[in-house]
Amino acid sequence: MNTQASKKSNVSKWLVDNVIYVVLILLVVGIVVASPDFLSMTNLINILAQSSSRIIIALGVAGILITAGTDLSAGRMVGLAAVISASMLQAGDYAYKMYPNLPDLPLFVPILIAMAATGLIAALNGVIVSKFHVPPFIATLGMMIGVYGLTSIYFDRPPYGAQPIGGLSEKFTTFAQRGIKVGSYEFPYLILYAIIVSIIIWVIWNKTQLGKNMYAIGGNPEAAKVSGVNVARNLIIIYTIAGLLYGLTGTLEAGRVGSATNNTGNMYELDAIAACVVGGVSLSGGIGSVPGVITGVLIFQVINYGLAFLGVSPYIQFIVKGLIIIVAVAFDMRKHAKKK
Amino acid sequence: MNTQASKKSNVSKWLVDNVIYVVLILLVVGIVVASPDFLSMTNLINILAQSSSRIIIALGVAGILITAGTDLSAGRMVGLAAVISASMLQAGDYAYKMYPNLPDLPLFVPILIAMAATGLIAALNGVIVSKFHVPPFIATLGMMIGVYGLTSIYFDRPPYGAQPIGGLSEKFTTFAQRGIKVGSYEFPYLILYAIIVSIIIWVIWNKTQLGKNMYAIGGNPEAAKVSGVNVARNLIIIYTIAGLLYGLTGTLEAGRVGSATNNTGNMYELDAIAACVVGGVSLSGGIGSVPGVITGVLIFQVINYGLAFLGVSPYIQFIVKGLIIIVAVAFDMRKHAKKK
Amino acid sequence: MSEASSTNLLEMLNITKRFPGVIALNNVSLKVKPGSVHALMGENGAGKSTLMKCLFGIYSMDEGKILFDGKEVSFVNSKQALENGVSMVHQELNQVRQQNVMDNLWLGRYPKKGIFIDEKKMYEDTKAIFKSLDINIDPRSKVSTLSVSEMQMVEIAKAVSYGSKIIVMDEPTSSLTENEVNHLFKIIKKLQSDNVAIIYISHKMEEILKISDEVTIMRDGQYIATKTAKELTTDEIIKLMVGRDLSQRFPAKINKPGDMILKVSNLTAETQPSFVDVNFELRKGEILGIAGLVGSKRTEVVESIFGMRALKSGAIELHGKAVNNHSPQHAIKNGFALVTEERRSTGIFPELSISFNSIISNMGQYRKGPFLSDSKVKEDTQWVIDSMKVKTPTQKTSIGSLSGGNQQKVIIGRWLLTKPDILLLDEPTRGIDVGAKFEIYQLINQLAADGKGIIMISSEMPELLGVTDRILVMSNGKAAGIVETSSTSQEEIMRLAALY
Amino acid sequence: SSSTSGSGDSAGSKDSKLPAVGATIYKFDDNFMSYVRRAMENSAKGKVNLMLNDSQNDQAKQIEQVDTLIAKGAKSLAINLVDPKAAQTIIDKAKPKNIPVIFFNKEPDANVLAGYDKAYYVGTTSSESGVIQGELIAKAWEANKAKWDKNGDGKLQYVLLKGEPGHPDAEARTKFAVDTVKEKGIQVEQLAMDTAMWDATKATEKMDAWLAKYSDKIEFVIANNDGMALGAIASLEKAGYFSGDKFMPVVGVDAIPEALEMIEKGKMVGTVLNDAKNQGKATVELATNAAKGKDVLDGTSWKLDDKKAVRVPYVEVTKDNIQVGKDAYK
Ligand SMILES: Nc1ncnc2c1ncn2[C@@H]1O[C@H](COP(=O)(O)OP(=O)(O)OP(=O)(O)O)[C@@H](O)[C@H]1O
Ligand SMILES: Nc1ncnc2c1ncn2[C@@H]1O[C@H](COP(=O)(O)OP(=O)(O)OP(=O)(O)O)[C@@H](O)[C@H]1O
Ligand SMILES: [Mg+2]
Ligand SMILES: [Mg+2]
Repeated sequence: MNTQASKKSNVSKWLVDNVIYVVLILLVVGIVVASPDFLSMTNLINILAQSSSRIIIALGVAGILITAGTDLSAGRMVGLAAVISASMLQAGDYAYKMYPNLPDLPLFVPILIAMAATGLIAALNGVIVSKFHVPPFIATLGMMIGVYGLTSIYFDRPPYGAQPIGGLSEKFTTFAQRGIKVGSYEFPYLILYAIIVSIIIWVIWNKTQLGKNMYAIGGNPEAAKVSGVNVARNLIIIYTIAGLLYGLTGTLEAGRVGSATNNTGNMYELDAIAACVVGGVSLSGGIGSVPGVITGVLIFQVINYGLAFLGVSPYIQFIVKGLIIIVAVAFDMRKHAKKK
Repeated sequence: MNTQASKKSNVSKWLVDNVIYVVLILLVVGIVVASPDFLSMTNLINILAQSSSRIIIALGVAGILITAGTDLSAGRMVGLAAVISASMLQAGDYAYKMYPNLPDLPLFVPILIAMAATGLIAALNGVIVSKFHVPPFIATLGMMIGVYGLTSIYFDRPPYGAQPIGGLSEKFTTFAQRGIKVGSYEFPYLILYAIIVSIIIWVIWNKTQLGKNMYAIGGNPEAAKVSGVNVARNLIIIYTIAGLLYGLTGTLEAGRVGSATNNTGNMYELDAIAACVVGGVSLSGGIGSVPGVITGVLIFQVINYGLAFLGVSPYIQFIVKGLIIIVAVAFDMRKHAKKK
Repeated sequence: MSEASSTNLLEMLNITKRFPGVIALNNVSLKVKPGSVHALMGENGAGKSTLMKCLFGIYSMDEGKILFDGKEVSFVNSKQALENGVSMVHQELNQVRQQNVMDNLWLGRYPKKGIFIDEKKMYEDTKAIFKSLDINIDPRSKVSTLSVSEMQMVEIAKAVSYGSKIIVMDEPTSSLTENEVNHLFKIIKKLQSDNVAIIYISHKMEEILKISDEVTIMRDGQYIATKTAKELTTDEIIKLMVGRDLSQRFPAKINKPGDMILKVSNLTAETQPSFVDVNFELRKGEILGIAGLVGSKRTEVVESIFGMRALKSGAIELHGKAVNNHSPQHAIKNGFALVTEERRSTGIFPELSISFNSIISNMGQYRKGPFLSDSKVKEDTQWVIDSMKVKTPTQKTSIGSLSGGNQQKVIIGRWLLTKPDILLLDEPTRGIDVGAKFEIYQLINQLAADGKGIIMISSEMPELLGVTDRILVMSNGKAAGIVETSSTSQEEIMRLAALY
Repeated sequence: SSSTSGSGDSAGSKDSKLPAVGATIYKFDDNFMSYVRRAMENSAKGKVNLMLNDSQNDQAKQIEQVDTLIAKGAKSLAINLVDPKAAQTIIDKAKPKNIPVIFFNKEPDANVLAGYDKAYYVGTTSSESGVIQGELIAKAWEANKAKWDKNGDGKLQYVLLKGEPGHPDAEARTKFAVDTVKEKGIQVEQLAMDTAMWDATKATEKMDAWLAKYSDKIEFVIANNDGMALGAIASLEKAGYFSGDKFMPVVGVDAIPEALEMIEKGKMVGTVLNDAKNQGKATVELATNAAKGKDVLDGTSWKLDDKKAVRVPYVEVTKDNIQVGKDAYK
């Protein structure tokens, strides 16, 4: 009410909102202290590039989390998309092609097919959740198991059986592995894709009716219904958008690694959900922001990359990673510890 | 309030509560139609025995779910307990003993040590959740990663390195693999253990203050707090009990399989959570019953066993399993489809 | 001060409490005598609930001290407060809906036999308490099956059952009907005779002077005055609360009902028991009240009109044309708006901003191509804040941190933005202070004068008599009659309400 | 008195006249095992009713599948263990019912095998793939030392991508590959070793970090399987390797088609082929004989060694003998 109070509130709100950024900075500082040569352009580019496809999947998952849902099938959909797009983008002269007679397709065709497949499955998730009232956890758990079966059937086919789908065409690997040369550095296109997707999602969340409805559904579904929000339709759209993002992620993963198997994407959903929560998305819905999600993913990737870079022994890596996740969120949660 | 209304509500409540039992029966009938020889004592015993350790872990997870929490670290704790108990229960003459000089311990010592370890870790989960206000999803995700690291370090030790811990003493394998002979059948002790644990947990949930508090904390934590319930202490105890159950499960798994690795128990938590939800435990807390959880586990196990028994091809099994989970819960959820 | 403490049971001295961005309590004092009913009055957001939460150990105060029974106390949690003779009926219903009545009543202090809970004792003790308070609820019924007023009575019984020296009642009557209010007053009198002190918070003026011995008034987190009830009148209380004269409780009527716009005929709900065969008409510019006892299905009638519930039969005609509201969405499109009864569960988005809460029903208006126009959103939010006089630091403040009354104002503002033809209001002034009530009545009046049709459910008889043109009285799911407000009486309405 | 129903009525079988053989694969979509599986299916056609199960890398699940197979009336079992130490438990289930067990691909302890007269093993020794990978590394290093020893210190500086920690293959390959190189008298230095969980994506990312940290100090990349080797190659390519004269020796295990392609393109030095066809064939032939109550070697050309094992050797695959690898996929 009075300006002094609101100014104070702004400052404290700023601090509260920025705990996760502080965590990120502290992490980087910590690693740099342990190994000063961590501070290099190459490492920065590597971390950003590795975060890129994770940001895309995390943004999809985040939308669903904001509606108070969850998506355990995200990782398996990434796998499905990876396998589909890789199978259609093998180099013409590759000896072990899945479709030996497939002509050389323009890049966007397999990508769109993969995205359509995952979009459709995700829409089905949305229908199951919103029309049949199956809790999202169960709906997407069932879908996670089912999609894995589907992917495996597609993947494990004669003549070559369960072999990684490799021999990807050069235009595909260029699309996912190369970048823009700036001086002696190459900024991967991947980063660019993540930025574009982030902007689009930011606009949807903040500037469109769909975005407002998404927050409303997560914040109070009953109130949303009374306020005239078509909850089912909006949920289905939000799940579908997530599915499209998984499809894109899957394609990029196949291209980035140069091959795909039915296990590609396994457990990505857990990382994505965790990154969202670390980034301030509330699992009970209604709260979350695009910069938060991006920061969450970066925190995870800095941990992953940093520990490998430091050469920490694998077992210790697990322990340290587990600890950092808990401590970071505990730190962040102090804002909710009701100031009594 | 008026008797007619409450009678009607009783009947409808009975039906609503029993949808899952109907699902279970339908499943069995379906499998029997497909393959009449499914209906045998051997299959029944097999399914019950296979469900036993899953029931124990599921009951631990269910308690936490009822407080509106979750536990992703359950599976990894099972692994830790399995490795600990196996390492202390190797046969005296086994060539690759982890502790070559360890005397022959009475069975209960390693079991108690394993349970103490997981109980302690679970208590830590409880502290992190209740005192530091870290959302259970994140707290236990961090713990899941950390415990895996811990188990691996314990497991991967000189002189033999990361080798499965085998050569278990006969008293241990008897404890977990044998049973009571009745006529030509052998009823595994495992079933007995599961029954005993179920009864204990049923008593705790329904007859003690802790149990009532558990439901209250999950149903409305504010109400519990203002009524003078020490929410933090109760949560810590509930997590600890779950931890003890994971410890027991881990020991039984090691004994049942005859060996243990750091991968034992991987992903058990997901199956346990899913079984709880199928069995009517609400992920938003406050709702759940012991018979429900048991039925949920049995449904899963009948699916698993039944599909394998029918000889359904493995990849198709995934698809069918995913479908059944979704359909069963959709069926069950009709009670919530607000009949307005 | 030391002299005073010998006569007072409770002294809260110079309490200050700050929240991020808000000073909720600024140097507030409160002194309560044993065996007295001490009313705590103030507008929405004055800090009444916050003060009580500081006492009860839910919040810790930043400054000040509390003397209770002669000793300085500072409860760190509710358990301590309860154990030391302070109990509280909370403003928001705090119950575990999945559990039964007696589980809720004994939560935190179950009777035990060894390590097990003594269910039999629990049942009998509950029965005994209910009997002594003349409450007729089965201790074994699930809380979720109770009506809101029954839940409230259970809460009151629970607070009483601690045998405390002081009981705080934060708006205990906001969801009670006349009969139950009288019932509560009887309970309070009985407690008084046992030398129990009551701190009583309410926005219902009639109650305050009826039962209280002393009144403390707060405004904007500040202490204003403490007076004995005898030396006060309603108008004086209002003046102290609002800080200015408020000569009337109800604004002069300026609306002139015109032609019929809404005709409801033979409306029967799909799922019974519910309402049957409800008929009424609503004219342009008319305010139609709906009276009835709790459980008379008033809420279900308006929710059905708004498309939230399925109808078995009946017709709704708007401007002479049949409308079919399958869902709130259709209803909104057809020009209906509904302010629901339960603000917390179906009204607000607690974590989200005032801006968001204002515009959510009216999103179509802000679309510029695929996007939303920020400036228009800002403009409309400001309109809600200004015209509804919402007390808030910014548009971005989350609605959950506002006081209940201010939340309600935002919700009404939300619906006014949709420019409805028919405005359905279900207990629109529940938990709202007199000043704000007056503003809302004025608004309703103005809207009617602008030619809108208004239906307003209320359990407050004076309000219905003061604001409406006609009153439909519901009784047990049936329309018991429609009366002209100008020529009816409280007695006639009560008689109709009890007809079936 | 067995509780299982009489002979020849196993549910869901296409041809209930054939003897039933119950089989478990430790993980259906394992590159190598998918070939073994195909070989098994081919050999079984028309001779035996092969009931295949996917143990999903979970030993507890496999134990349960064995229960199911016995309940379904399997006359013999062909078991690809998840965890080699669990063999005793499986024997404990089969022995009372007098059901023969053919373990394949993952070798149980010799004394366990010796404890049941109807238990046999078909496959290799787990350590052998590591040993052959080590020999391959040593040979290649000696041949190209001049070019590959970038810092000229005579030591082989390597990074190692390990499979899932605790997985018997991961552990054996890690240990024996490096030990074998050392035994050949080559000095080695481990720059980094980390688990990529058999996963190409994780391997790419670990390799990214290592390249950033060690850049041209790395002289050799050893991967526990071809999948991770491919992941490492993707990272190396991004860093400019394999174009111009920038080269990095990479080795894996499995000889998957994609790896053969990489070897041909010169992006990979070599891999180790496990003879899937013969492993699958031998397993089914022994299991079929066992199911019929015949001597397991009856009518076959296989030989048992002193540990009741039929040994099918690993083969190293490099550019020189690439056809051996390709033939495996014919
Ligand atoms: N947890 C909180 N966080 C931030 N601000 C709060 C919190 N609780 C209360 N406030 C603020 O403190 C002030 C006093 O609120 P309080 O609930 O005590 O009012 P009240 O007098 O009880 O009003 P009402 O009659 O509407 O219940 C309000 O401005 C409110 O917004
Ligand atoms: N037994 C019950 N179980 C669940 N909800 C109930 C039950 N009885 C009533 N309700 C809910 O309480 C609300 C009020 O019910 P009802 O329409 O019967 O009362 P009312 O006459 O509108 O009273 P008021 O307007 O004072 O709330 C409705 O939303 C209804 O769904
Ligand atoms: Mg209040
Ligand atoms: Mg060197």
